[in-house]
Amino acid sequence: MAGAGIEDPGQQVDLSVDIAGVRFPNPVMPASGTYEVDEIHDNFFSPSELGAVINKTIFLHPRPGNPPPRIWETPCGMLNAIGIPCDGAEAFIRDRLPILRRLGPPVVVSIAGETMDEWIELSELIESTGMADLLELNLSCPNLSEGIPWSTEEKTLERVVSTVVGRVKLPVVAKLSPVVTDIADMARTAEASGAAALSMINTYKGMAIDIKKKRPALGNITGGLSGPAIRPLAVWAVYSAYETVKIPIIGMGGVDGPTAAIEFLLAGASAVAVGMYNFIDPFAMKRTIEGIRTYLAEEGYSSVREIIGLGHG
Amino acid sequence: MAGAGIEDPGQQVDLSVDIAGVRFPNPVMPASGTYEVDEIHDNFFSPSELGAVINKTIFLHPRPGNPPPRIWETPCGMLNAIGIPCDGAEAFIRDRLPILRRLGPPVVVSIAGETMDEWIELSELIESTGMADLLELNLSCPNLSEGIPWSTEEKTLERVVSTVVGRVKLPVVAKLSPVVTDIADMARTAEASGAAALSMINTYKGMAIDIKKKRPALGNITGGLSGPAIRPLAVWAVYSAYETVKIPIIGMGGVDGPTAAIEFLLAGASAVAVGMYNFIDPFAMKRTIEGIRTYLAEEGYSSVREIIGLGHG
Amino acid sequence: MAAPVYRKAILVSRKESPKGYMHLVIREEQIAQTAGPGQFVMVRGWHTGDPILPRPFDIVLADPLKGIFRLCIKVEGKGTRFLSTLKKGSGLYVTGPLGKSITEFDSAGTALLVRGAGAAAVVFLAETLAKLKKPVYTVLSASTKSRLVCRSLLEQFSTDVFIATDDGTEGYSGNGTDLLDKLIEEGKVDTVYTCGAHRFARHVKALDLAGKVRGYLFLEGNMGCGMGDCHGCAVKKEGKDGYALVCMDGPVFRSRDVVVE
Amino acid sequence: MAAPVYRKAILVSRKESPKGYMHLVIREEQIAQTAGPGQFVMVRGWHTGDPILPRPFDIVLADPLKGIFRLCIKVEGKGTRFLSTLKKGSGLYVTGPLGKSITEFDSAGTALLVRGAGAAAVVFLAETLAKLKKPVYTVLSASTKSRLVCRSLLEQFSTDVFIATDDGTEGYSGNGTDLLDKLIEEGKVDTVYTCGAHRFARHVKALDLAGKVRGYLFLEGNMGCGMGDCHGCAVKKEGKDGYALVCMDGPVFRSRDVVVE
Ligand SMILES: Cc1cc2nc3c(=O)[nH]c(=O)nc-3n(C[C@H](O)[C@H](O)[C@H](O)COP(=O)(O)OP(=O)(O)OC[C@H]3O[C@@H](n4cnc5c(N)ncnc54)[C@H](O)[C@@H]3O)c2cc1C
Ligand SMILES: Cc1cc2nc3c(=O)[nH]c(=O)nc-3n(C[C@H](O)[C@H](O)[C@H](O)COP(=O)(O)OP(=O)(O)OC[C@H]3O[C@@H](n4cnc5c(N)ncnc54)[C@H](O)[C@@H]3O)c2cc1C
Ligand SMILES: Cc1cc2nc3c(=O)[nH]c(=O)nc-3n(C[C@H](O)[C@H](O)[C@H](O)COP(=O)(O)O)c2cc1C
Ligand SMILES: Cc1cc2nc3c(=O)[nH]c(=O)nc-3n(C[C@H](O)[C@H](O)[C@H](O)COP(=O)(O)O)c2cc1C
Ligand code: FES
Ligand code: FES
Repeated sequence: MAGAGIEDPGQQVDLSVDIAGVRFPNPVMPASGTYEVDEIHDNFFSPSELGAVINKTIFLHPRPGNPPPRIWETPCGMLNAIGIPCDGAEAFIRDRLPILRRLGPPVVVSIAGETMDEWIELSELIESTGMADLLELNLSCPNLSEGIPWSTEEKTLERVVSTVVGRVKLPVVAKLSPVVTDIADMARTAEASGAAALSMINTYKGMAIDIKKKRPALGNITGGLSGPAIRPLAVWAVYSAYETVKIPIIGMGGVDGPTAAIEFLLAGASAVAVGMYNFIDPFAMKRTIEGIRTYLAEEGYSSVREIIGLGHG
Repeated sequence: MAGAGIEDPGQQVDLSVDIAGVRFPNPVMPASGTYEVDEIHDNFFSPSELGAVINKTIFLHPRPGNPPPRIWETPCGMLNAIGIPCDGAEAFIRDRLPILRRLGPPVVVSIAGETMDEWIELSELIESTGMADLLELNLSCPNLSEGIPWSTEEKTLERVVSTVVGRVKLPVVAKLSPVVTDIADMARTAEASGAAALSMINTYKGMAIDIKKKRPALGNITGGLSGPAIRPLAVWAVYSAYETVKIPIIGMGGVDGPTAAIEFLLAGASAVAVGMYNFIDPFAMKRTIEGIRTYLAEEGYSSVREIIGLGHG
Repeated sequence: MAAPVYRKAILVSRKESPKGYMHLVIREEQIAQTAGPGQFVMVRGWHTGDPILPRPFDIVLADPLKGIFRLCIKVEGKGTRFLSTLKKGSGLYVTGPLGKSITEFDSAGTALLVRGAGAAAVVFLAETLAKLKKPVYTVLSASTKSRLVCRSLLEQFSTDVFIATDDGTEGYSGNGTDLLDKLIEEGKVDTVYTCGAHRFARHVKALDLAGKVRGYLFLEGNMGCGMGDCHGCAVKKEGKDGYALVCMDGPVFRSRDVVVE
Repeated sequence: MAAPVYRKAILVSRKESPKGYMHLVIREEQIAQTAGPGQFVMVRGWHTGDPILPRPFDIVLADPLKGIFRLCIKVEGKGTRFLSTLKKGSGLYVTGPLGKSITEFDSAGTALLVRGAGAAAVVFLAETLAKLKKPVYTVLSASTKSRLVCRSLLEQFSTDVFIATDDGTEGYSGNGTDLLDKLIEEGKVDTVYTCGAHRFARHVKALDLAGKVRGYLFLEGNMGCGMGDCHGCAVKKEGKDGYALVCMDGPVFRSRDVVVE
């Protein structure tokens, strides 16, 4: 189009959003644990085109992860019980973080602790590198042997978030679990505890049984359900939180392209993350960015910020 | 096969199960609100072939239901915000219940109350007809303006179930909501309160936004998510409840045929209910019954009861 | 009325006309033999997935002898897009015939006020009236000449077809309701069927309430099952505190009985 | 190694042989030009739905000049069933080439111990060894003669093919491992590749640990992405507290490095 001398109205649209004082050039980022920045991805698109980049959650110390099978396909979704294998914070800071930092987009660092001390130590360690723009607390992995996630119980949630917020200057993003009766309550608690933004949602706890083997399909028995299957639940989570909190929300759960991403923006998300769909279509994030641009241009908006929360009427 | 003089091993399999002292000739029934017994269905299969029959939940008094749109398709599922329209208990007992009673299979009557008094009055009224075998308490509809479902708060659940159990001799089935942090806790509470069986799960609260209209897709804003999309969550609900309670479980949530039904049986369900799949394939329940029979024959079981809970190892 | 069947049927032919509207001819004898005007089918060409629910479409025409019936599908979202790409010979699942067949044909003159996919809904009725030698006047409109739907079929069965286009490329340049009003003024019609466009529905309902015609609406609604199981396809009843179901009580309703937005 | 591409590719031919195994020839130039032995592709012929994830298949052969490559798919569950019904000319999404290509060809004699879909995995390697004029002995087994997979291709590239059938309908009546043991005894092979059957993997690993051969395994695992994003395809590393990823560190592993169940 541009080549033909015709102006593409999409290029006029401002896609940038603000997440806790950090400017994202566009509202599309990967969900933690579903996209790696490395040479394997070189023929797809450059991660520098993303709204933000994020690592797979790290713990302070190395962890092997769960025994296989770790994933299982379900209708319009998948269960994963990866169990967050990692090489530990030191290796991450040495080998991976500088790569993310050099790309250009804001860097969100996703962390998790096994104990309160670990949350503190890891947060301070990440902040000390000066290479993170936002600190995402994964309070919601359903696959940890440590027991229930940190964000399904209000008091625990408050304790972790307020403790970390008290220790670092980095804006803190609380990533919440949907496995609660009312996630808006949790959103409010996180906000009151000092979170600067919310990521919602992490996966739902679920399982499958292999009817040939007559055994749970996953090595870990249960896993986390993600994908388009859970999108109506994730959209409701964002919508209900948006009515309750003032801090920005990064929406996720089943984003498979622009239509789903726009649903989240209309529900009140300031940005969206693409998770399992990265496995299905390596261009999903790029396609989502372009599709949002086209939608905004066609609907006559000049900034993506005009449609955030618009679905509330 | 039988016509060719060859014996069909499937015919030898005993499909009957016991739910709270009531014998179901086979473990497949409709989920409340998804299948009507009437002439429209005459060319499909006879409802007398089902393991049990059930009505769409009734209230004591007539109700109009929610404004349209009442349903919305989602990936591998659907949202509904029907809102349980009904003609009231009197009309139900006069016009519908006798039809269900005459069919042959056990009759489960699904009821809901807006107040504790209504729960009591309606339970006693149904019992007094002598036409019900089981009384299912729909404690979990996410579409009622009355507020949160009765089964998301332990004390409320205990109060409703124990009150109704105290008033009627009919075995009481508690139909639970999955919108809780740990449904096994609710299962335990229901059992402790005197429930003779559990139905799980009802739909998840969710929503969709129509990106053309930029408004919630449903007239009621939120709806209940059902279908294959939620099956991994429903299987986990049944599996975890089975580890906790002794009473039988009717499993449901995304059963679309025999494979899914067997997954529920292996997880610990004594029977399964087919919900939205009745809309997609009017033969879904019949196909499920036949498929379970074939599976059992091929795997060398003589009774379906042998595989109930077998997935726990 | 015969109870519906659920069958895997065969797509015997497909043709796009005009652009964006796919005419599908499907072989399923029992549906072809029992369908009446106003009835519809639920169609699914996919398995568990996305889309997952079947989609409702009016039966445009049914040939009981050949055992085939025809649909005219406007390509809208993912379901219709999928159906529009099915190749000749493909299998697809159909449930039908569904809904109430129109059974009263005692009008002196019937007008059909249609546009877009709505035209598909009234062809069967036009054919039935023609067979009964009842006068039927069709007012067919579109944005422009090339967007007229089911035109030749409607011409075949109607006493007269009046065309209206928004841009004046053919026939009357303006609103189809003007042509309908003229037919009524001339005393040619006492009954009107309309569908689709809310503008038409409102107009016909006003005429009905004014006692000028018997007005009927072909209503739509998000359907789950098409046969009364899901209570999804509700439409508000006029005056009363309650809803009718499009699939069971309709899809054709007397205009004064239902609320039109 | 070249980074993989993700493309909508065209199915140029399909053939079933033996029953239950579908050979698909796909046109995608870049994959055909950059693929090496041991590599695989992720394939998807569907959109969001059920199935939803792409499925991994080994590249059986690649023709860089014609820009095509071949897969041999055992029809198992819904994904492979869907792929097996795709018609010639259909589009399907492919990501590849993925995994590490085999790059060491310094063995004096190589044996390929395969069965079922496992045969598909080693054809490319056999071709590569043949081009390098390295001796390659294939031990191909099946339940019965008519169930042998990729037989003619393996015969084309192998120095010799030894057949074993469980029912004795062709070749040796018994276990393929017996034929392998004989080849080793005869001093013909110092390197063995095997795949699929756990029995074979255990046998080869034992030989490897005993220092009789260099053993390699083509491993499988439930894959989400095929390129290191999901960490789904874990396989336990021998001795160490940790896992390797089949898609990144494999799919071919030295047998003594991984745990075989
Ligand atoms: C009784 C009846 C008869 C119909 N007859 C015809 C016909 O002959 N020709 C024709 O072109 N169309 C007809 N329609 C409308 C047609 O069913 C919809 O256009 C179609 O369902 C849209 O499907 P989609 O997947 O392309 O759209 P999508 O927007 O992707 O559908 C998404 C969801 O919304 C629902 N939905 C969206 N729009 C409609 C709608 N207008 N009506 C009902 N559900 C909708 C679908 O059921 C689905 O669940 C009829 C509808 C009804 C109720
Ligand atoms: C590196 C690699 C190369 C392979 N090469 C070939 C080949 O050349 N020819 C061939 O016939 N098969 C091959 N397979 C196995 C093939 O991928 C599976 O048979 C296929 O994914 C099964 O899909 P389905 O939908 O038919 O089965 P389903 O059982 O319906 O699949 C359900 C889920 O389980 C997973 N799954 C089930 N079985 C397997 C399995 N054995 N491996 C991985 N995931 C599985 C699927 O990914 C899916 O998510 C290969 C596997 C891997 C990992
Ligand atoms: C394979 C896999 C691994 C994941 N790992 C992490 C993780 O390490 N940390 C985290 O916060 N979330 C993790 N998630 C959750 C996602 O970030 C996301 O919240 C969830 O998958 C919902 O998005 P989706 O439906 O688009 O996948 C993981 C999800 C998947 C599928
Ligand atoms: C359209 C619709 C209406 C429903 N109405 C009721 C109801 O009246 N009472 C009830 O207990 N459950 C009702 N349900 C919930 C189902 O009984 C069932 O618990 C749920 O849909 C999960 O099963 P499924 O995934 O097979 O649909 C309804 C579900 C649907 C889709
Ligand atoms: S579509 Fe289900 S009741 Fe009308
Ligand atoms: S398949 Fe995703 S990491 Fe290997």
